[in-house]
Amino acid sequence: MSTTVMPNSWNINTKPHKFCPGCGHGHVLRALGEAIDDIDIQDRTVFGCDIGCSLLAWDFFNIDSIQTHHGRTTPVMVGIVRANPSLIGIAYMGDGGGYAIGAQHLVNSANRNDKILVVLVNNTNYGMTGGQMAPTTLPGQVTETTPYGRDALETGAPTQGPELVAAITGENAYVARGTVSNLRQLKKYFKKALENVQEGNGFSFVEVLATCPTNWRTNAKDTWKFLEENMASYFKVGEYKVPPTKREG
Amino acid sequence: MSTTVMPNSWNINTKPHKFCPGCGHGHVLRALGEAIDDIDIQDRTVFGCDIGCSLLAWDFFNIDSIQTHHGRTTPVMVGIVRANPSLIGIAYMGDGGGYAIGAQHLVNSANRNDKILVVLVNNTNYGMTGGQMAPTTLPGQVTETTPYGRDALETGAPTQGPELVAAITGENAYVARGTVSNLRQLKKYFKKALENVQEGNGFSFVEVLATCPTNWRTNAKDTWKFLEENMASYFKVGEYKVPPTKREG
Amino acid sequence: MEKPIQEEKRVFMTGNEVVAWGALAAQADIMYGYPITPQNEIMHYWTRLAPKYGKSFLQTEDELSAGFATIGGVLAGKRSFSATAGPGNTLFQEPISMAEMMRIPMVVAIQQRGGPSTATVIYSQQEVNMTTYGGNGEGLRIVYSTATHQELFDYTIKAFNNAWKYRFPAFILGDGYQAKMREPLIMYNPEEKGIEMVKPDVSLGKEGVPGKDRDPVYLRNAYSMEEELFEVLMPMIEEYNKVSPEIEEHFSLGCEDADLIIVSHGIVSRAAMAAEEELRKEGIKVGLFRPITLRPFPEGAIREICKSTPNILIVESANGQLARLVKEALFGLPINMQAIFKPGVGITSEEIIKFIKSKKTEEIIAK
Amino acid sequence: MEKPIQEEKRVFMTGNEVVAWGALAAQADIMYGYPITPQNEIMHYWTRLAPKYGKSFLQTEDELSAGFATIGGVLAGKRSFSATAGPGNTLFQEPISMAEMMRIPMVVAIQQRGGPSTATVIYSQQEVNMTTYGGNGEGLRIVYSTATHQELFDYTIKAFNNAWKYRFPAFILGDGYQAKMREPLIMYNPEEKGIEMVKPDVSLGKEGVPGKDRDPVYLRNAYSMEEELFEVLMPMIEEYNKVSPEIEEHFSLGCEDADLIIVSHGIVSRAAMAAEEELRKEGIKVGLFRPITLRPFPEGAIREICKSTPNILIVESANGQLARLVKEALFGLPINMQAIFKPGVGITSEEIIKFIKSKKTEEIIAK
Amino acid sequence: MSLTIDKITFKVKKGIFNIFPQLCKGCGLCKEKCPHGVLDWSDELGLYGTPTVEPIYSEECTACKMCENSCPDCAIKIERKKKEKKEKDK
Amino acid sequence: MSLTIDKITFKVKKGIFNIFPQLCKGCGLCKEKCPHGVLDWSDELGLYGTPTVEPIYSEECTACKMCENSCPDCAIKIERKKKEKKEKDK
Amino acid sequence: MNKSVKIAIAGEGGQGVQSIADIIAEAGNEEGLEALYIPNFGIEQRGGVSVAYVQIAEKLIGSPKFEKGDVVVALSKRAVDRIIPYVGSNTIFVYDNSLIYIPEVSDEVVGLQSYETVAPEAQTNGFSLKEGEHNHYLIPHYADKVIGVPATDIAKKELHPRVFNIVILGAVIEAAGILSQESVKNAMENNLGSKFEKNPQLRQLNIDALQKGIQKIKEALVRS
Amino acid sequence: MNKSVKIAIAGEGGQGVQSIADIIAEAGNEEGLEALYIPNFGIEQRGGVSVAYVQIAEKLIGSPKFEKGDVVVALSKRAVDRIIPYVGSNTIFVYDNSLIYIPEVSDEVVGLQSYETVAPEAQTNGFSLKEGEHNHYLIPHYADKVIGVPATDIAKKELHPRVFNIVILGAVIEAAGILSQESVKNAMENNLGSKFEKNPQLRQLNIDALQKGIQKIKEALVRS
Ligand SMILES: Cc1ncc(C[n+]2csc(CCOP(=O)(O)OP(=O)(O)O)c2C)c(N)n1
Ligand SMILES: Cc1ncc(C[n+]2csc(CCOP(=O)(O)OP(=O)(O)O)c2C)c(N)n1
Ligand code: SF4
Ligand code: SF4
Ligand code: SF4
Ligand code: SF4
Ligand code: SF4
Ligand code: SF4
Ligand SMILES: [Mg+2]
Ligand SMILES: [Mg+2]
Repeated sequence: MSTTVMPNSWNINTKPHKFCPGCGHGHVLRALGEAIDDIDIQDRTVFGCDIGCSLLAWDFFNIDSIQTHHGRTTPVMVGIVRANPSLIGIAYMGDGGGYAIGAQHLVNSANRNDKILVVLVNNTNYGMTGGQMAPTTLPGQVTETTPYGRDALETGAPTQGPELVAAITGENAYVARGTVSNLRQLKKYFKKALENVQEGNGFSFVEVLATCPTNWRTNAKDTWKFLEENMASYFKVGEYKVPPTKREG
Repeated sequence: MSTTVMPNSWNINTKPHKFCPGCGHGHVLRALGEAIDDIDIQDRTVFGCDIGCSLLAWDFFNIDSIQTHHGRTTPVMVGIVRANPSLIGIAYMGDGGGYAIGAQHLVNSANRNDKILVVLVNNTNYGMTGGQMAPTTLPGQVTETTPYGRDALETGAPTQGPELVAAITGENAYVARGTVSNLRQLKKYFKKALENVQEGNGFSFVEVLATCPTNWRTNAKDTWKFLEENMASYFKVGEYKVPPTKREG
Repeated sequence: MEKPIQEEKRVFMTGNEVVAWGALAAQADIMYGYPITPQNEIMHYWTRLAPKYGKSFLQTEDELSAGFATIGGVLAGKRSFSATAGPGNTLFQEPISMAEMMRIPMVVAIQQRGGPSTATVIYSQQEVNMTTYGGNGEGLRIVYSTATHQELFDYTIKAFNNAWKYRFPAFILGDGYQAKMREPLIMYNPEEKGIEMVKPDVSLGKEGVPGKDRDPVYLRNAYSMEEELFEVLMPMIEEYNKVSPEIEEHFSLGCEDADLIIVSHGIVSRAAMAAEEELRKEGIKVGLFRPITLRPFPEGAIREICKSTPNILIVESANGQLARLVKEALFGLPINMQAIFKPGVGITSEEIIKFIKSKKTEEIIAK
Repeated sequence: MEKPIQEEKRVFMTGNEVVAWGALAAQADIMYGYPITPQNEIMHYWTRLAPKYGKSFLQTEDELSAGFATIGGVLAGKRSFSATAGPGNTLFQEPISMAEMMRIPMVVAIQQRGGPSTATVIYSQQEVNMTTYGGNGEGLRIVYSTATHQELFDYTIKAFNNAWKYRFPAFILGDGYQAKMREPLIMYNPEEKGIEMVKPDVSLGKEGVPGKDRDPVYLRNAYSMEEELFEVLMPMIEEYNKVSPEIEEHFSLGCEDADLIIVSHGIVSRAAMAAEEELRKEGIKVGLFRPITLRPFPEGAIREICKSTPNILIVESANGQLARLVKEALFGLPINMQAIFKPGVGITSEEIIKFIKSKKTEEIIAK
Repeated sequence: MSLTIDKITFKVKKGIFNIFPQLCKGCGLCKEKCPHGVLDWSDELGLYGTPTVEPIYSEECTACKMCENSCPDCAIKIERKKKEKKEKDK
Repeated sequence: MSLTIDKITFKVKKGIFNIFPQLCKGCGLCKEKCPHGVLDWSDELGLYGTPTVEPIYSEECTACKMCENSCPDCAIKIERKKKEKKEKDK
Repeated sequence: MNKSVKIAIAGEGGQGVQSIADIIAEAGNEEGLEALYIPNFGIEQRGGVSVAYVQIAEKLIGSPKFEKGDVVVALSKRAVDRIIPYVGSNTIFVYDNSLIYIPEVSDEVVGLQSYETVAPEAQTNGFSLKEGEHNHYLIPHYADKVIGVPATDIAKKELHPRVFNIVILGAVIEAAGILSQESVKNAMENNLGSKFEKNPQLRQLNIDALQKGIQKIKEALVRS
Repeated sequence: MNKSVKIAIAGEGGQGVQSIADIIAEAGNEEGLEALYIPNFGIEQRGGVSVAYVQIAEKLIGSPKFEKGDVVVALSKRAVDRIIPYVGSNTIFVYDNSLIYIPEVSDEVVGLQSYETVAPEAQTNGFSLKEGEHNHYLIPHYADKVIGVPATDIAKKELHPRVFNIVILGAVIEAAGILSQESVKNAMENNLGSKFEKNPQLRQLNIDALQKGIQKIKEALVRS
């Protein structure tokens, strides 16, 4: 058998996965899978994915998984870990699921300091439904519902998720923004976030800047460019809240 | 006719109002009414109240008013002003309506910079339903659903609303927290907020710390004490975001 | 500003595009929406067309917001609409229940997809229960189930007009097939066809200073006593019942001498119609009854027809949601009912023909 | 830890308190809830009792969250429940539609209040449509409509057991009157009464390393093709239909020789029962049929009874929501139906008696 | 608009203290807020049959309006003496 | 678990470049990310019948794994030469 | 004949209406009878007319609310307006003829009644009506018996204002005539026991109040 | 007899399947006939088999999907598996016998087809099956006629790979036999006109491709 670089926690029987060519979800799930491998929590973890392209990960991991409703993955995972606190719940969702339809869950779960990890894939659009505006769509960006470019005066500026979450969580929360263009860093964020949950310490939230060449209508070059220039200039990568136990140095 | 100190914009025919004795909603609506009087926008204003004790204000003002659903006043007012931008929409709600069930609306409306004023009455509980925990309930506070006192480890710390809103709104937003124990200041906040909407400038949000003697089970003395000591030590009064045009000095 | 549609013309487009044009033709002012397949393209077309004709659009954060914002638009006196499907329609029941109570003429296009839950993004007729009677109310709504793109256009216009005329929320109930397929239709400017457009009126933000020039408007949906509520509800229910006969619509074919009547709605009725024609050719006397309004249901019409032909075959892409409406309408009559229930999948005329032919005459026709 | 209920005892309490105790008796593990009148005190009592018996509680941010978190609790293998009413029930339809699709045995107590919209916080029977058939699905649910505090207790226990046994979401359908009134009942430990408690099983987070010791569990509610969905749905529907006769329950009184049968459910059936007794005293032969399960509806039983007595009087605090279920069940039979519909308000035995006496015999009894 | 709202008027040191019993719900917030302990319960009954307030130590009243501002029902109205207002308010 | 995934192996300057055509969706992200322009389209077809990549300027490859890390499908695997790894990596 | 009684009691929030009803129902339950008590509750928390319905019977009770009561009680002017629909020609109508009692804001005697109700209209009407109209109320003279019990006065003068509602309780018990004093006292003990323990004097005060109420009705029923 | 035809076309995402179907339907409409085109669409965006259904008739068309097609086309191996259920004994089955065509990732010719579909299972099966099984496909020989058109080869060698799908279009038109070349060309113009304007050469290329396709079927139908 030829071995690939797939993390152990990936289910090889369901690969190649169902995401589009060049889709950032693949990157995110790889970093997440490696983090799970590293801290060896495959047997304690429960993975929930949202409706949105994230649903394509419903059979992704060698981990008990559930695909929920659009925006509702957070409450499902909260329900699970409240009923069985020994489990580590990961809620995996898009920017639409997390910042639009599920914003009340994100805000209140963060506020309650629920012991789960929320991973939010920011691809500046509604991927699964064919590329409409998301709360994170950049000013001027053309989407199916902003055919003349997003007019920030009419529809606002892109939602700053980690900033928002960090503003309301307690000191035991872990909040970061990573990018698929730096997988090592992203993995490090995931590890810290998962450990924070594992230790029963606090709510953990990682937003990831990710590619969606299908709806961006970009070739490989422009895909990286949009991610690393356009998106990165709005969304600052880094750690927004690090619990005392996880601070370095 | 004997004249009272009621603002002109109050409808005297529906007074005395329907709030409990000592209820902070009365104070808030007084400051709001005075601000409306001062900038003379009674004919352009539309008032929406939530379900929660705020609904008792459905016939409060000499202003076209609608009582909506729990948590849904923001989208109703957004719908109105999007359809008729010459109107000034005020969405009046409780902490449950704004921070719990309607949090997605608050976050996204703030983010979109909708030209409305959201007034949120923080009384640290669900008043209308008989005093359950709200997102703003203080640690240790006894409510109907935290009969042994709110355990912040289990249910989180009180939501910091203006802080949250300020973290995501653009620079044209106005965000403040007032208190019914300083009505002059509160009125000033309301005026700035309403002017900010009137000028088509931006989203305006004012949280108000308010009394609920009925569910706090407090006499007059303890009512003030809870507001001015317990609440004030958690919730800092002040302006959180002032648009450039409204900055003083 | 140019009128969206100047003169009658034959076009060839998808159903979602038709709804967007239908709304333009109906002089809709503003759409509030949240993406969901298979209705997305209604928004996509609307966002492309809207700026050209001075119309507005707002993408909200969810369907609750879309529904309540649509209500807001109506209150401001504008023809306001939205579009949704499946789980989005489930969420819409909250704002719709408020519209029902407060007599708010919101218009919503629904493109049914598979259910329950997320199911499929494709097609079904499983949103009939919910669209007719969803929420904590009594189903005081107008629901048009369309079968062709022509009807999608016609009834989009009618939905606006009857919503504002009768002040009940109105729905265009399509499905994923209708949403995504292309077929020809004639578009027109309704006013040139002699269709009088019912004018919207302003509820909140009327002229004058309230309390000075006029009384303030106070709208509410909460009542303190049971009796108060009852006094608000009963006249509404009575009015609904009174105007129902004016609103009810149906289509029937070959029922006069039929031995068996196929009852189906929406796009499935096209397969039923094809089957009817095919079977007639073979000398099998089959009729078709198709309710166009699912709410109010054309009870009088179907009872009349089924009195002479008490054998019916219900065909629907759901597990008996149409059947429940039909049973209710035909209550008390001695009817022999057969059914093809295929929740979430399409139905072809071949299937219907096969079904009918497979049955013994006595099974189907128990006169 | 102490058992909540040691031995049978007579108590006198409000319905909301009864539900909390019933859940304890049923060995419920965790409640997720959002406040709404008139169910609040279920949460109030549960939060007071829970810590004493090692049970958990989470107050969520809304009913969507309460519903989905309840699903989460079930997936973790715990008996999980919630309680709601009115607009909260409307929102619950979203998670319930997922539970329906994924066979998740969530339990929800519903204390009906006035509708549509916010209406009143008091009382009604207007949540029947929604609780039986809400959401974008086919109504694969178990709905118990209780009439007494004893039943609130009994059927809370049964709801948990049958939810987990059959894996359909189950509802205790009460109302604001039942919620807030006090009356006596006997509480007991079901296991001492010989009621076997169905054990919950873990769906997610089972023993062992997935992919190594066992296959991972993958649960989903979205399908890519219509045919896939159909293949998932049909066996579910068939199973529901198959087990329905086991689940159906009803109560009837004096139907054998009745000229007229009053059909009502929930608390209204108490007034109906009193009316029945009163009228019998006067020699008027009236019977009572009361469905206890509204879903599945006791169709066989009511058809049997109405074959000999084809005159029925539906009485409900809604505008025909029970009537629709009854009409469906009695479809095809030549029945003469009268109705007292009082949406959102209580109905007394006096009213029923008055109604019956006010009618000419021919109107009511058209044998 | 042309409602008559009864008021009871008290002369106090620095002005006039008016109370509108039909508006007073007897919450006591004003009484607690008065910096000079001027107010106490009155025999006059308010809206709910509860006592209203009156300035029993009226000579202590500085017409500071704290009570007026702390009434959620606009049941109090303080009129400052015009003349004194022109004087230094100390 | 015991699936066979075909791989195509290329010797490159600092190691081995493996590509798994059944995993490659031809997105080109790797190709764009390679700091040394090592990769180009190959005649070998991937999962969707699209071309996969191969290291055409294999002598430029530093085995830096940028390509591996930028593949969302784990279709590339770089093996660094053991010996060279011990040497200074400059 | 079956023993059974229907009682409706209305008063201002804070007058202890729900408490009386609760005690009556519990006493019925104590005696092994079917007993059903339901409060009226609405949107508001405070400030409204509070109504309680109690039924006691030998068999399962029908609907929790009823059309006409056997005993109907009104404790304030507004309460009379509200409760009149429940008075029929067989009703014993009891009212406090020392109206209006002044309730305390914080009603410690019976705890907070968190589901009091009021129609917003009812509450505001008084004020927006013209002077005079406000104070009218009609005693329903078509009732079987109309009995005024000066409960407020009795309580104030002879006992303690707080036990005003227990005087009424006594009156209702006597008018209803199907409960033994013993079970009522037991129910009172259940209901107010913890308060009695804190303040033992209160127990006797309450028992006395009960007797006064019973006595008043006895006198009235004999007179009539 | 009524003129009417039912066509089903399946191929890989990016092969321009939807575009062909769309043009056929539009041509039908051009001729004043009833025409109905519906794509298959599902959860996913990319990577699946794309299916299109077209019907043309004189009267209102029944259901948008049908059981058996008059003309059924498959353009890839996976597409054959997917489309087989639509092949009946009266079907003309057309397939690309220069299979497999290599689609470009970014299909500029016909624009992005944002509602392509695939069953996740269908997509992953190939991979998780054992070696060999993956490549099997069955040509439905029970069809009325089975015609291989080497569209890919023709396009590649004689024209341009991009117009591969127009060769297929020509084949379908001819197999269906109810549309005039004229209306098909008009429909092509509507559909691709903006591209033709940018690159006028493309117009002739497409017309040639159409002819080639028509020709191939003509030959085959004569032969058989
Ligand atoms: C209640 C509800 N509303 C709408 C939808 C339709 N829907 C499916 S996915 C999606 C958006 C997905 O966008 P995002 O969450 O950003 O995820 P992405 O696909 O971009 O990864 C929407 C609106 C739905 N399934 N359910
Ligand atoms: C959808 C829905 N859920 C729940 C309720 C019940 N409810 C009414 S008011 C309220 C809470 C009110 O609290 P808050 O918003 O803080 O306002 P307050 O009464 O404290 O001023 C709730 C939960 C409702 N009416 N609708
Ligand atoms: S649409 Fe975008 S986010 Fe969704 S799978 Fe394709 S590339 Fe990824
Ligand atoms: S319950 Fe509290 S918030 Fe509500 S009216 Fe009374 S005092 Fe005010
Ligand atoms: S005006 Fe000031 S000093 Fe006078 S009574 Fe009021 S609060 Fe007290
Ligand atoms: S604050 Fe107002 S309502 Fe309260 S006691 Fe004082 S005057 Fe009366
Ligand atoms: S390992 Fe580095 S240098 Fe070699 S091909 Fe990959 S990216 Fe290029
Ligand atoms: S990044 Fe991966 S999938 Fe994309 S072309 Fe390179 S090897 Fe293939
Ligand atoms: Mg997204
Ligand atoms: Mg509150």
